[in-house]
Amino acid sequence: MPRVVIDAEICKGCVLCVEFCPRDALEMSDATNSRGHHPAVLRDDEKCTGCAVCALVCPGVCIEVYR
Amino acid sequence: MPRVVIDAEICKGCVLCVEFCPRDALEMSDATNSRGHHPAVLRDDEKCTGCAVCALVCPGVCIEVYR
Amino acid sequence: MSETADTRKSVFISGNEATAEGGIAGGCRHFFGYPITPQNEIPEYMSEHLPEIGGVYLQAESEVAAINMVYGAAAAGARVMTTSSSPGIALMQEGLSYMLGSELPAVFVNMVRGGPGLGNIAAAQSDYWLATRGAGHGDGRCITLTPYSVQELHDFTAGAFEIADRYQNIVMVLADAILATMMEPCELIPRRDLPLPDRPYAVGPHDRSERERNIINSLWIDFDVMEAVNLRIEERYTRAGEEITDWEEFGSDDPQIMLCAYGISARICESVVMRADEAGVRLRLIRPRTVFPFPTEPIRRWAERVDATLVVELSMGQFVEDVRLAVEGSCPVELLARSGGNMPTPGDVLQKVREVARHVGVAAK
Amino acid sequence: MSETADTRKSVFISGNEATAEGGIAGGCRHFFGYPITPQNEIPEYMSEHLPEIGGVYLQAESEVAAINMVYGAAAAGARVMTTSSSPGIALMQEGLSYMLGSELPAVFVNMVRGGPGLGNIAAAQSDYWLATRGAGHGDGRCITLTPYSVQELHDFTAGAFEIADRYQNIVMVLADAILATMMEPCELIPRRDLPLPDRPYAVGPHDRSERERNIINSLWIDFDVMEAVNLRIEERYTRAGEEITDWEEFGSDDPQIMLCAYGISARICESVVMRADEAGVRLRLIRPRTVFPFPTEPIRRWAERVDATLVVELSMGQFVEDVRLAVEGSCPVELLARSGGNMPTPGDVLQKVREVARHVGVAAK
Amino acid sequence: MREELFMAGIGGQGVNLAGQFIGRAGMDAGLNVSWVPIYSPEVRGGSSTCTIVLTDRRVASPTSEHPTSMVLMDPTAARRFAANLTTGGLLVINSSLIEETPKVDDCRLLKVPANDIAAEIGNDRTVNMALIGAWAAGTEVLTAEDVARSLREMLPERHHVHMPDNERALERGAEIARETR
Amino acid sequence: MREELFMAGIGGQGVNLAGQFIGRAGMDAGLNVSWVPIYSPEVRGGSSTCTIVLTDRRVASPTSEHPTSMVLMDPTAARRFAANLTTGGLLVINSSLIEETPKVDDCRLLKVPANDIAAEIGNDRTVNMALIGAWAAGTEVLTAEDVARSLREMLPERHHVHMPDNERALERGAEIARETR
Amino acid sequence: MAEEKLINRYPDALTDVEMRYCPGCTHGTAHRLVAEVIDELGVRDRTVTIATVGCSVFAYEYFDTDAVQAAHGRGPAVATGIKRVHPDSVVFTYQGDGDLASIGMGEIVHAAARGENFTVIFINNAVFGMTQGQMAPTTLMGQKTTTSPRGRTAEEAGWPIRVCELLDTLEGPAFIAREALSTPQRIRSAKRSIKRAFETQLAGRGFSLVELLSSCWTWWDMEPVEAIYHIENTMTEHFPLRIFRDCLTGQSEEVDSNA
Amino acid sequence: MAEEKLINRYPDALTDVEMRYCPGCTHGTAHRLVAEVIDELGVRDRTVTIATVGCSVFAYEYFDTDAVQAAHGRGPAVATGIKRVHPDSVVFTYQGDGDLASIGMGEIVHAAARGENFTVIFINNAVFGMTQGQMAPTTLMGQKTTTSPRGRTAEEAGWPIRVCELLDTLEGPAFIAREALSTPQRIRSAKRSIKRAFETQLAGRGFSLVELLSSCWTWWDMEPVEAIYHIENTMTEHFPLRIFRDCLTGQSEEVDSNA
Ligand SMILES: Cc1ncc(C[n+]2csc(CCOP(=O)(O)OP(=O)(O)O)c2C)c(N)n1
Ligand SMILES: Cc1ncc(C[n+]2csc(CCOP(=O)(O)OP(=O)(O)O)c2C)c(N)n1
Ligand code: SF4
Ligand code: SF4
Ligand code: SF4
Ligand code: SF4
Repeated sequence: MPRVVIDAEICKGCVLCVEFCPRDALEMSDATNSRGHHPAVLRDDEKCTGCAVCALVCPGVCIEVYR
Repeated sequence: MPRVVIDAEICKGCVLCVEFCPRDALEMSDATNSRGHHPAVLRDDEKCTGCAVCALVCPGVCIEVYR
Repeated sequence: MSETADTRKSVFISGNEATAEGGIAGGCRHFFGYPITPQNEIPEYMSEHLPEIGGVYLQAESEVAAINMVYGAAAAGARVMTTSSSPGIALMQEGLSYMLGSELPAVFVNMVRGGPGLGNIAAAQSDYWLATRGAGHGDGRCITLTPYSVQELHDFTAGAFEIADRYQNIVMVLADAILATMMEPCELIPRRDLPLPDRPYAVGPHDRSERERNIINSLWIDFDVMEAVNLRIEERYTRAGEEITDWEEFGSDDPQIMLCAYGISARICESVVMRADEAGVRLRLIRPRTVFPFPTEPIRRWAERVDATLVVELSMGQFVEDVRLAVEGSCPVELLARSGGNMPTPGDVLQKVREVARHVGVAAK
Repeated sequence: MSETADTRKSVFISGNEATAEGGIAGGCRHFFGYPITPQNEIPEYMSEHLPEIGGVYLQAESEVAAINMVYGAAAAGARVMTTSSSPGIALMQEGLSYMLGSELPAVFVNMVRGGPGLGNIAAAQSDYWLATRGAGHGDGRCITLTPYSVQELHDFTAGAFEIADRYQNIVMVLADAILATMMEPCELIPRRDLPLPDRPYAVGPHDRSERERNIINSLWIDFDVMEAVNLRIEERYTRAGEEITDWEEFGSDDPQIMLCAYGISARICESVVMRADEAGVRLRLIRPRTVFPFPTEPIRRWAERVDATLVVELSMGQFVEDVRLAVEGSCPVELLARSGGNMPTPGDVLQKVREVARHVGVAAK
Repeated sequence: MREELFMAGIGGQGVNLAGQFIGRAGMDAGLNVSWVPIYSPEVRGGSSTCTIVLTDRRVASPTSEHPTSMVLMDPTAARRFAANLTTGGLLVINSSLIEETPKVDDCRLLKVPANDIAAEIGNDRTVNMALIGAWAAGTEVLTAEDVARSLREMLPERHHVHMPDNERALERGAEIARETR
Repeated sequence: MREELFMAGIGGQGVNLAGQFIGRAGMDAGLNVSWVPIYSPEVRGGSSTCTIVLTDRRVASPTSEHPTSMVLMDPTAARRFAANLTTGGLLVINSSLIEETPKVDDCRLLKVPANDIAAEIGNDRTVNMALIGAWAAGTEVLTAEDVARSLREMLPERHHVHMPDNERALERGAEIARETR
Repeated sequence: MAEEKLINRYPDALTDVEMRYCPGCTHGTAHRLVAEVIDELGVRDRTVTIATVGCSVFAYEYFDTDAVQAAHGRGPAVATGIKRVHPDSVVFTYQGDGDLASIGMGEIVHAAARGENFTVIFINNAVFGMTQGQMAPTTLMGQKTTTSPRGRTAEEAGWPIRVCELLDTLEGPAFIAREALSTPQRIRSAKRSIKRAFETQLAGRGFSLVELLSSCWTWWDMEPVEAIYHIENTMTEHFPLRIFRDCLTGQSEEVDSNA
Repeated sequence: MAEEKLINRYPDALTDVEMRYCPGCTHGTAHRLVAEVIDELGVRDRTVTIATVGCSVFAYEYFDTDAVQAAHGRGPAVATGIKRVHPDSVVFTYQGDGDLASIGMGEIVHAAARGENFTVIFINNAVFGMTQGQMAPTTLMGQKTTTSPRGRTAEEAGWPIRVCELLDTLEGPAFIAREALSTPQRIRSAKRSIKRAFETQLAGRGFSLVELLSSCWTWWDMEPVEAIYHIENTMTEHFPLRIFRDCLTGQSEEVDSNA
């Protein structure tokens, strides 16, 4: 099953991945990382197809996609 | 009758007026002016139509044409 | 955050904004500049305010263009200024030289940052030579004012236009990143419509029956004419030395050690003078408010009475040369130099005072 | 008109050509420059010769571009130079500062002309501060060599590359329009393929297993790091002061008046020393061949033995400050300053020598 | 009298603005004042610090080696700066974020749970207010009212809707200071 | 021994080149020499002057206040410069163009009809040669042959066809000098 | 279950230094794309990055290559110097619109005219980001910036410059393209052009430049996502996306956003 | 006999200082045309001439108007400063190709992009005349100059820049034309464009520029007349004559050489 790993410490919470995920599989977490940002997280394992669009648009270079 | 007055002291002898005179009415003088240039002179009064092409091409701004 | 009013009024304002408003109060209606930290608030302030009062703000494509626009505007008779920080001022050197050669007045502000190169955006005083010895090639120099507070930034900038006009020369206001960004109370000089001084040399539409054509130029093929320009400029500098040399003194009337510092360093030294008893040494601070012309005479006078002089500067030894030239061997001159954004604390200076005292045999705690 | 040969050989050659050939002899294989009178023969010579020996001549679009090309080439490890005259050098000030901040070696030549502004194309020495105090913003300075003959132009330019490498600093060869255009006999240093010194800092294709990546940079946000750069640079200057300070002395061993002059002025003063008996005053000329580092020590030494010092310069009083800083009050220092292309004749200087002698009570004819 | 207040936090916590309010309040109270920021190069994030001097003599040096009081708003600031406090100085920390109270001998410590207070008030922007309220009451150089007044003067009209929240936060901070005494 | 030769004329007369030949010849003769031009800003036309120093000591100043000899090639140069000649110096003038001989007391005057000589030889470019031939024979610092030799060295191969003309002009000038003595 | 595979390796050509851009700033995206291209072409150890002055000034910390930090606007001159010393190096400048199109106009035009064989990554975000959002030569008409507080007007400040079109009048450039860092498709297209540009350089064909329409939401006063749509919907109107010149294919074509 | 009339009055806008150009140098022709236009428009006393650095540096002595001598390449910045102070003045810069297209590229592009309301007379003679004939950005391929002694090659120095085409990509310019100072017809056409450019300025329409292909026979190593034919036959090949833009007519057209 495809898997998305978001580095929550590096993520700056810009929301771009959430916006552009074609399957609406991501969301912003309520938690704050040590820099004060709310990182993105995978909302729904099922939806993710591992298309890596999130990684493509992520300016933080903090998403790894496994398939 | 048309008349061309060339200021022989200012003329730098570049030959442009002679070259472009449509009636071949000008020529370069053998005399030297005080700067060491051979000035242009009217060769042939008869030929000049007062078209002022000589003045148009003269970079020295030293030709007056009367008509 | 500025407030404009008919009467002088204290506002709590940053050095950058006080400088911009000082320019306006001094009659500046034309500003050409290129952004650079730590003085961005000045062009921003000008872009906001100048158009409102019929002035012109234009963002130049570079500092090189900016100085040449200033040159054009000054040639056209305007009261004009630009502001920048170290690398930007370095880029203006050719243009400054043209303005000096053409004997045009204008006001420049340099909010010095750490260098060389891109350096950093912290406070430094390492453009001292660039200001006092610079102005590009040739013998021209910038009349250089060294404010040490937000109030002085405002006042000196406003006053600089008069000086520039009087000597038909560039006036450089030399400050630093801290003065630029700090906030302090400042009494603002009210804005008013200042009549432009007569500028018989300026170019622009005119009536030939009233004056001959004007030419602004710095090209003089004839050696004697060129030399005459230099002598005329030199003569103005001599006159400026007599008329506008400015400094402040603070501390003991019977000092053992003279402190010399300008700008932000002088504020540290003020603190030191206020704590002089901690070192048990009598101190007097001489703080130049102009560094070109330089207050040679008071420094020389005190140098003959003290046991030593300590210079504090945020550069590796630039200002100290002018002090040495003034002291001319009358007493030892030592230097406390920091750079790169680092500043000595008053404690550091006191420490150095003790050291100097030891070197010259003054009894210190 | 140059002749290249395996052995040193005297040729009759202009200062500009000798400078260009000096660069080549010093190992320069990359030249970036922008034409400006009175040194056009240098880029012309380079455009003719460098491609023939596998080097690169590139005419930059401006002096600003030229200095930044030099910066790039120096970052890439090349022996590189550029040459210009006053306004062009003024335009390079920001770039010079970057090079100093990045601690890159390169050689610059300034054939000084009259200023300020467009000025004229005659000989002047009014870029003394630009050379010794300039290099843009920040505390960096150019090591400055002052040749006084075509031979020295050649030799100093050739030698400048070694010095630049040794101190990882810019070396400026400071001359003037006369030295640039005059012809004299000159022994040319033979061209050879000089091995480049090791440049572990240089960027370019590499093998990561052999070295880490290299970064050329002058941006140091951290105050301490930035200050460390300045201290490192300062330390090199101190070392240069000990190692390469250079000057020549000429004249009486028991002088009454010391003459100080460099470059073309020093040649006039040589004539004066040769005619010293006309004035009936014993003269000694101290002629710095480096002005940064400055020969403070010999000047100071003689200052303590003479009755007065006379400085001759083709500027309004720049070089004289360094002399004053060296003399530090040990004897009166007077100045003969000409500018704008004008030069004092030996007769003028002799006249001034008499005047100085009178001021200080030396019996002169 | 010379108070040297040092404030530090991370971008977005309003460190500089709070410092400016204090500076302005000091000026209005007839003191000589200065406010000096030190920015870090990043546009956003990074640490943010400023120094305010309030004195009845010359301000002279506007920076401070050993501040007489400090307001520290995040753990990094607490770790980096607390030790610089002058002996016997006032240390105000944002205890909502700073879990590990910095060890500073011989100081007056005020722990202000500023984020919690702001949350209570329901206005994220008041974190800095609670802290400077505590500072004001702690030093007694200015009153919380002085600060509130300068706030009103300096804030653009459109932000005045936040004044009640700001005042409540200031007051809560001041209360904590008074309680701690 | 120190000879300071000043030469002046208008652009195109070959003033500078002639000066360089003398300089080079001096060098080859084992003297210390220098050649200094002063250009006027115009690309063409305008006056052209240079100073050559030939000496067995240091050259030192390469310019001259009162030259020991002068070669003046046109009326303007004659008017402007002749008076600077040192007392007893050698004055060589191009009498083809300079109608009014400059009044210089106590000098050795050589009138060389250089343009006429060049016209005789049939080579316009030899005007300068006749003059420096006269100068050489007049001063005896160098011989006309010295100058001819330096010419051969300095001129590019393709100009060597002119050498006979040049040598004739040099010799004619020298003759006039010898006759005048 | 098949073995799990990482499909987007963190580029070798990026260091692990965390980039200090604002959240959502497309400088980060641009860095990643360039680094991926360097990886794919296998040229990391002959690459020299020219960091210029702007928010990307620290590019020398982010790209794991040799690097030179150039003065504001002078990247192309510095690149020229390096490339003339090491023709076998792979050199790219990374320049903002302030850097390239304002102060650096002379240098970029001349490097392009000379056909210098290096690559320019040109980040057009229509403002000066680093110095707090002043007007740039690419600022759109009417756009508010900190130095055009009432919006850019032609009277005060003229019209925005289209750099690709300007350089396309020269004979020196071998590859010129304008792309946008907006939607996923655009980002893919941008990467293709970046690769093409580096390939042009590797083929020794001369100057190559890729303009990337980018976001600076911080100074545009927008949310990061909103800014992406601003690029897509507003910026592309004034700055049409296009491959202006490709010496390798001889083509000039509109960028196909759905490719 | 009818009364004799002088049909080509010496322009009022020229002083009687003799111009120090080489014999046959078309700088003189350009000066005369500009002066005639100033006369015809009756604007001499509000005109400010910006002399730049090149053989025409003494333009301030030749034009009988107010004048400012600008640093090399910076004429457009200086003109901007003046025009922003005196919008009612008539300002023109007179710039060579070294001045305008080499060191001054940044300033000309930006003045044009801003649509600054002044006129540029751009003398393109394909070399740096004043400094003794070095290569210019407009030097033709293969052309020998003192710094391209073996002829200009693309490898060493790239390709010549076409300034009009470059500026024609901007929105700021209101009038752009390239003319040639070669044959009498061309000179007449050049004058029409110069007049048009000044009229554009007088109408407040913004930036206007006339490029004049000119001779520098001295450094081309030709006779003056030969150089004129070189302009006509060779230069115009690389630099096509054209009115690129005329805001007053809305037209863009080839220059009709027989008009
Ligand atoms: C000579 C000089 N002038 C000005 C500056 C200040 N400065 C730094 S970055 C910058 C503009 C950056 O804008 P841009 O190139 O668009 O990059 P961005 O920050 O938007 O990515 C300026 C003007 C400088 N560092 N050096
Ligand atoms: C800053 C600076 N750099 C270089 C020069 C030298 N310089 C004077 S004129 C010129 C080029 C002139 O060429 P162009 O503009 O084409 O005019 P032309 O002489 O051909 O008419 C140069 C490089 C200078 N005066 N100032
Ligand atoms: S795009 Fe990247 S930085 Fe932005 S929220 Fe998603 S993971 Fe975080
Ligand atoms: S065109 Fe003019 S300068 Fe040339 S020869 Fe004819 S009159 Fe003389
Ligand atoms: S200021 Fe703009 S360009 Fe700079 S990092 Fe932030 S969003 Fe990016
Ligand atoms: S050098 Fe060329 S441009 Fe200059 S005046 Fe002579 S012909 Fe004209």
